[in-house]
Amino acid sequence: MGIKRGLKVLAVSALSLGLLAGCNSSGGSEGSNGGGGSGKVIKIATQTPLSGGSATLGESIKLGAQLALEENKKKFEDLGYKLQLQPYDDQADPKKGVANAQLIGSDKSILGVVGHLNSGVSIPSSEVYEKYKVPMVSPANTATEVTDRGLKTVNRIVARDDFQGPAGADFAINKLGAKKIFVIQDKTAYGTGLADAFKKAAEDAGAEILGYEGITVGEKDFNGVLTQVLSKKPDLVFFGGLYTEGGQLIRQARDKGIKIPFMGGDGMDSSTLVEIAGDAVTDVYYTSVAADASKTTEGKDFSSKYKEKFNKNVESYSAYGYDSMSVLLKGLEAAIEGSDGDLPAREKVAEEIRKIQDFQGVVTKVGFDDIGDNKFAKVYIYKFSEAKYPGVQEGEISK
Amino acid sequence: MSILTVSNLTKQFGGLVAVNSVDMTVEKGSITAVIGPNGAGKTTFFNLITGVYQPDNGNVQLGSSSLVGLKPHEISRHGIARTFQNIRLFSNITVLENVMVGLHKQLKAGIVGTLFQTKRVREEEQLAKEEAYHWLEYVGLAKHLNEDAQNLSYGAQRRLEIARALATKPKLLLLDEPAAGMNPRETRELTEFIHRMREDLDVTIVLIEHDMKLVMEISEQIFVLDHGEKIAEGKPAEIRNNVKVIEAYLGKSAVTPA
Amino acid sequence: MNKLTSKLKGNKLAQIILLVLYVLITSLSLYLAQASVTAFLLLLFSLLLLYYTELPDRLKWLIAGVVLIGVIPFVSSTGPGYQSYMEVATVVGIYVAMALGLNIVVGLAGLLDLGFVAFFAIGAYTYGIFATGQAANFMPFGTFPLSGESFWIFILIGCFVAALFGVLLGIPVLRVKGDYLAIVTLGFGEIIRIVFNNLDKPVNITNGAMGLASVKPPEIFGYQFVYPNQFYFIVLAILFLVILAVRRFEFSKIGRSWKAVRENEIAAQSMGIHLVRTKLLAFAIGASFSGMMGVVFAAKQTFVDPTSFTLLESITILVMVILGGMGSVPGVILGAAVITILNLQVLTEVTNYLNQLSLDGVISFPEALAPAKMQRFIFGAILIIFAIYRPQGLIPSKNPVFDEESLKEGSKKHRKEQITVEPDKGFQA
Amino acid sequence: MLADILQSLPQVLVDGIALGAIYAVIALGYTMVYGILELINFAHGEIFMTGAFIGVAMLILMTGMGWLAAMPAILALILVLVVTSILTGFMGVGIERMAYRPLRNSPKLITLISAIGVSFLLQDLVRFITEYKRGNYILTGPSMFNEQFSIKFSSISSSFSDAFFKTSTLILIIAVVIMMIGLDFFVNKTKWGMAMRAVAQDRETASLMSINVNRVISLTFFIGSALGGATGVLFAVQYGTIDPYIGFILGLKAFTAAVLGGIGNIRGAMAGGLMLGILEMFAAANLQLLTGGIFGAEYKDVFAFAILIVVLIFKPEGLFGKAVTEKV
Amino acid sequence: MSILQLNDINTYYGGIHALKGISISVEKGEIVTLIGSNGAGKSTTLKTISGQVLPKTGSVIYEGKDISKQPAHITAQTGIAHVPEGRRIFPRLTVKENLEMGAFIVKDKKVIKERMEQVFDYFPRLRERLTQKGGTMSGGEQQMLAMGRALMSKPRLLLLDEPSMGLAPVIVEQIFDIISDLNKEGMTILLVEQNAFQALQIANRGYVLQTGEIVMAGQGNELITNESVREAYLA
Repeated sequence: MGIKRGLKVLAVSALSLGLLAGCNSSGGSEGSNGGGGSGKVIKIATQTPLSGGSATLGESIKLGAQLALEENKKKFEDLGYKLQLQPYDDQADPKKGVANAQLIGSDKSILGVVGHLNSGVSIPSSEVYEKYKVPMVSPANTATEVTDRGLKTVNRIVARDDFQGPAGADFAINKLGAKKIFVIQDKTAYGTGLADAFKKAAEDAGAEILGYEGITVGEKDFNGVLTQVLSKKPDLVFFGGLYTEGGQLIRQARDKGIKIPFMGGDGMDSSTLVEIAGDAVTDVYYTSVAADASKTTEGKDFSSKYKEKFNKNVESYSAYGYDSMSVLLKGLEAAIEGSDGDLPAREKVAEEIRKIQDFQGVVTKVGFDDIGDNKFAKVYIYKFSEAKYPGVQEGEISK
Repeated sequence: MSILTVSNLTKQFGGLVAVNSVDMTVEKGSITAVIGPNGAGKTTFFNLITGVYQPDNGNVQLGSSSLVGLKPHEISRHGIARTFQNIRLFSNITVLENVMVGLHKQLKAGIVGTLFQTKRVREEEQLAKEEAYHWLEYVGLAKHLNEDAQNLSYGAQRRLEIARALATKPKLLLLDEPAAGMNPRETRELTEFIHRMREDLDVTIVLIEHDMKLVMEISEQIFVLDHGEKIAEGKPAEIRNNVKVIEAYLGKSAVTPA
Repeated sequence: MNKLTSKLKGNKLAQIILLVLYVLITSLSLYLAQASVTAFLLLLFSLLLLYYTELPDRLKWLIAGVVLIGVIPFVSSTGPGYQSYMEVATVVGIYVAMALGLNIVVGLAGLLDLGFVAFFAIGAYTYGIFATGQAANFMPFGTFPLSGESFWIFILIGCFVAALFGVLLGIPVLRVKGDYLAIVTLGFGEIIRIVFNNLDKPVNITNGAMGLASVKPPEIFGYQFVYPNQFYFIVLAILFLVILAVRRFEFSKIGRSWKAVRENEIAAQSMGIHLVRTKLLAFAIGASFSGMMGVVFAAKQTFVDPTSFTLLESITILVMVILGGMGSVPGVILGAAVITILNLQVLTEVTNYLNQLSLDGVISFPEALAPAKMQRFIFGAILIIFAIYRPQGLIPSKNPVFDEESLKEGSKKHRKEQITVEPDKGFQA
Repeated sequence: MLADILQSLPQVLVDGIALGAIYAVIALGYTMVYGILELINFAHGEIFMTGAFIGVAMLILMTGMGWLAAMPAILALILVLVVTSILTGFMGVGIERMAYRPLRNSPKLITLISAIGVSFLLQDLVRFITEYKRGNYILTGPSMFNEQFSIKFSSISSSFSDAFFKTSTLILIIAVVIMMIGLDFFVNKTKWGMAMRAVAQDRETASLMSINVNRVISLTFFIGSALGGATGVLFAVQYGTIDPYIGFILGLKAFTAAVLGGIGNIRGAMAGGLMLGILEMFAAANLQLLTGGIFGAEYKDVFAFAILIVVLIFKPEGLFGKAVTEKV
Repeated sequence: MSILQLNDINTYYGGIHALKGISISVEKGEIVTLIGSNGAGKSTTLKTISGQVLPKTGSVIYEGKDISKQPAHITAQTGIAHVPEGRRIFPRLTVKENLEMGAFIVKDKKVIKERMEQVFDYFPRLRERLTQKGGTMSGGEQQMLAMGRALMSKPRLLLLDEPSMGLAPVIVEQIFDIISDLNKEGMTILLVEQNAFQALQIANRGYVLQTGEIVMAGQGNELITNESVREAYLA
């Protein structure tokens, strides 16, 4: 009897959940999903972590993209298409990313993806996008492997590790005069890639690397590694990783009496870093592919729109998300022009995106080279001289 | 001819000497009882023989081979089987499978054979089922074959333990308080059964028991342990009248039977 | 309702007819409404119905085979959702095999293992390293990456390497028991992951956190496997073998010794069971299933990195086993399927659906409550509810039933002459 | 090499003790519940995390209302600690009622599943509430007790360097010591403590002694959770920033510590926590040196787990656990 | 008036019908014994009285009050002390702590001390072992501790479950002597025993249980001489 009751429960729950899910996707494929009913639906997916430890970043990408999409809605409606956002949660997990990528590939009305946050998720997922010819624009992946595989659909607007890292190294050594450097990284694909590139460039430039250590993401106590820093007495610490650990690291270093400058990559470009580190954040440098958005009118404009819409402050990745979506939509627009009112082919969209050579976004100018890297990806160097985000721009390096 | 020779057997737990240089000889084909007050070291003694504990000192000799240093499963292969004071069945599997586990060491099936279900493995498995069933018949549990062992009544569980032990084809069978929790009638039947086992199966039996009636009736030789030491050995009549034993264990009622 | 079920009971023909009808209807609806996840799930549900019918085992296997090999791929193949269904089915298959492996360790041998995903990782890396250029970093000979043809051999190699690690990890681990064992296995799982995450120096073996990209897809006679529907069949084939093996082990001398060890170690030993060997065998065989699926996983993802093998993953597999019903093969299969589908498909779809509603302005809820973010919450709630209302698992394990009549006859030949058996008497009260 | 290790030893010890103290108190929660129910309360890490959030939320609130400025910081902290531990204490009791008690007679592993469920549930719940209120689930509390000072180990011997401290570290260590002594006294010297031990040993018989077993179990959860919650507050003050996912890793480490010390043993949990903290810190600071640069700080968890495994292999019941020889 | 009365008790363990309509009564100052083979329901009867198991139907009337639905820890406060089968002392508590557990609801330290002295009168050996851990004592000592612990609550009704189990005959004699003594001083005792002969010898009355039912009842000496009882339980 127990079994039967369980069976019933199971059947009912499976049914109801399935029904819920079913009505959605079956509707979607028809391409005439309720709402305004003005023409064909084009969906753009985002795929970022919306839950778990790095959800803030994933969220900010999604929101940025959402803003861009909504601003463009009108334009596409005039062209006869209804734009829709389809956010997916990759949970920073490659398996989940690939499974979602299959869903994205299957849904013919999805013509592009903005994502992912993590290179580790991006790499396998993009293999799937490539199969289905779904163009992807990455707002955040800096690992070289992302574009080095030469996939036709994969593009990114941010700088590669092997550009950002050396840029930082150059600044650290030539401008800050660092001779002895201690490198710490968070043992993720992002942190390792950046730290490795930095280390190599720094060594080539003649600096001495006193230590190269890893920390664990999610932990809060980094005193062990900092004790090493303390006893090795470097004149600069480079950290490859994200702001959560970065902020903590800086704070604890200052508590230990380590007063030397810290430097990090775009993963440190967040207001939360300042929040976490507090006053300790002074004398911290970070490289970023974003120009100081608060200086430009577009940037200010963007920040206020974002704040108004979502009641949140912008994160660096919000703007990347926004620009990625804008670039994607620009390519889509071009593809539509040649499609005679039909849904443009994905290949076509991908081609058009790759063709973009001079798009001016909020934070960066975009022009793709033949493997999808952004030719205009510049690296800006910022410095926190007080506990206020963003820092002050100190330098600008372009290819 | 002796089948089991224990000499100078000693075991300490922390500071406590649980078994203190005990010597013992068990004749082949005999029924021997080990008695003594609670905590006297009787069960520890069994555990030393069956390899659950390793002795600190002394020797255990089965036939011509020493058992010291062997693991319990190796000792089982030498032909010693046992039951437990607190019943230790495989509670959540069927009665028949419990006995089939007893046949474990006779079965030859390996990983490969099992994986490919070779003819030999299939036949062997069928034979094992039949033999296990046979042992259930022998102890009178055949009709319970498909029940979970934990659902048997207490007395039946004790019998199943014996059937499982018999399935290993022991030369020496150790029974730890087989009559515990049985009423006099059941105990009488057990007495009979132990006798029958010896006749049928050519097995030597050593038992730990508190039921003096059973012990006196069944055993040919009795060893009395107290505080880990052997304080007496002999035939039932001798033990009954041994002053030391009466003091330490039996009390006056033993001398004046009800 | 009750009348219906009681009528159905015992009537095999009616059961077959109903089942076929059910499969037909759901197939048809899937065929027609291509993107309907509901239809897909309902079609999968037919396998569970099949399990509860009273048909002979061989027929059940046959029907299951037809549904899995023929019906499901065929009816879903024409629509746009095809690959994503196949992807989900493939991942389900991978998890089912792993859960079955863990079931041997936890369910049959009673050893709580919280680091099981390590073996999956070992399988994945075994193939990943040699099917990318990575191996050239430390192998003095050979040309890497190996061709996709080697995939088939690597399934076996992955199986053996994982089994070997199962034994290697098992040897020291087996001195500890119960919950201590849980934390030690957890430690081993973490050690493996951290080592893989860091083994890019001094010699670059695993490429560390960057992971191994562009793993060669399987290939046979020049035919490449790249799409989920192709992997689906690979997984199905391995899964078939795994289930066959599990069933055979479970009802053999080996399986009995596992259960004996689980129920009572001391008694098992006194029956002549070699404790260490028995436990190690459980570890090895359980691990080997994961190893094989690890290889498939690496080939399917074309990318291997340590983030796929976290503790959370081990816990999820354990949840599958316990939720399904420890020790019960059908239960564990169901548990793995339910949780994987829930995670990959149902929750995602519900999320998308609600998202759409909110973007369309039909409903509105705070961003913080977005269902995509509430997945853990939902999953957690489901776990608690299932634990409380179904503590024995979805399909509790059952013991085999032996046919008494056939044994009665055979038992005679085991009687030696002197043994006096009075049937059903023994020493009964 | 040895000189280098010695040089940094004072600092390593200070940091290790601070971290270890946190592990130790969380480990207490695991070990108490385990002792009484033989259940790995997977949700305990999340109770700790919730405590941290409640504490920070209160501190932020108090700052907003200007209370924090109006009273001595230490008084504010004590107030927050007391309120938080009462709240998390009741939360622990509630969790036991809802998710564990209905499963008291089910197989142990099923309760584990329920505990994992509670753990997920809490993570998302806290995230939701924080994000809903603040727009961001990473929460940074007001800066307190950040004064730094150092102990001049170098004046003892030149082979040591000085150890740097924050006031909060000192407060953390003092508070943990008070909690531990208090708990130890409670368990070993009071009637209810005795009742707890009795229930842990034999639940049925304890009920024959007029002990309301359910109440004792609730009490155990209350104390364990209250300690966990209070530690959460101390953690938040010490490290400044918290997020809903801190409970998982810390809980795992604390559980490891409990096992290291011998699970079910309260003093063992304390010792295990301290040991694990110091070991970890030592490994992070010195592995690079010890292995000539082959292994670095990233292997510190491997080091900690390896030591745990080695300990358990040679002493399967943990460092301070009593060997339970199964009665045969 | 009887101090305890069980009326038509039916108790189930899962699906097993363990007690099938048991009715017994115990008068003040009596020793009443329940005998029967293992699994007959003797322990279940005691557990039903002390509240560890709840009966499905029937009533347990203690001192005029129905306590059949009362949880064990409440029943224990009302003057019923249950010495469980297998003694169940707390192995890692000291002898002193074990005894203190028995008087858990007593707040007055002096009263506890007094009662402990009374317990030592019966069991002088416990005094010598006060600081020893319960689990390290021999079986006989553990039995004495378990009984002493029960006496600490100053019960008006003492339930003893198999006090002689697994003990040497010489210890069993001592235990039975103490049970007699307790009774002589006015304690009402309900005694469950395997050792039917000795139990019936000291009991005023006895009930014979078989598979959850009472098959016979009578005076202690009557039952001893009864043929079928002799046959089944004494012979």
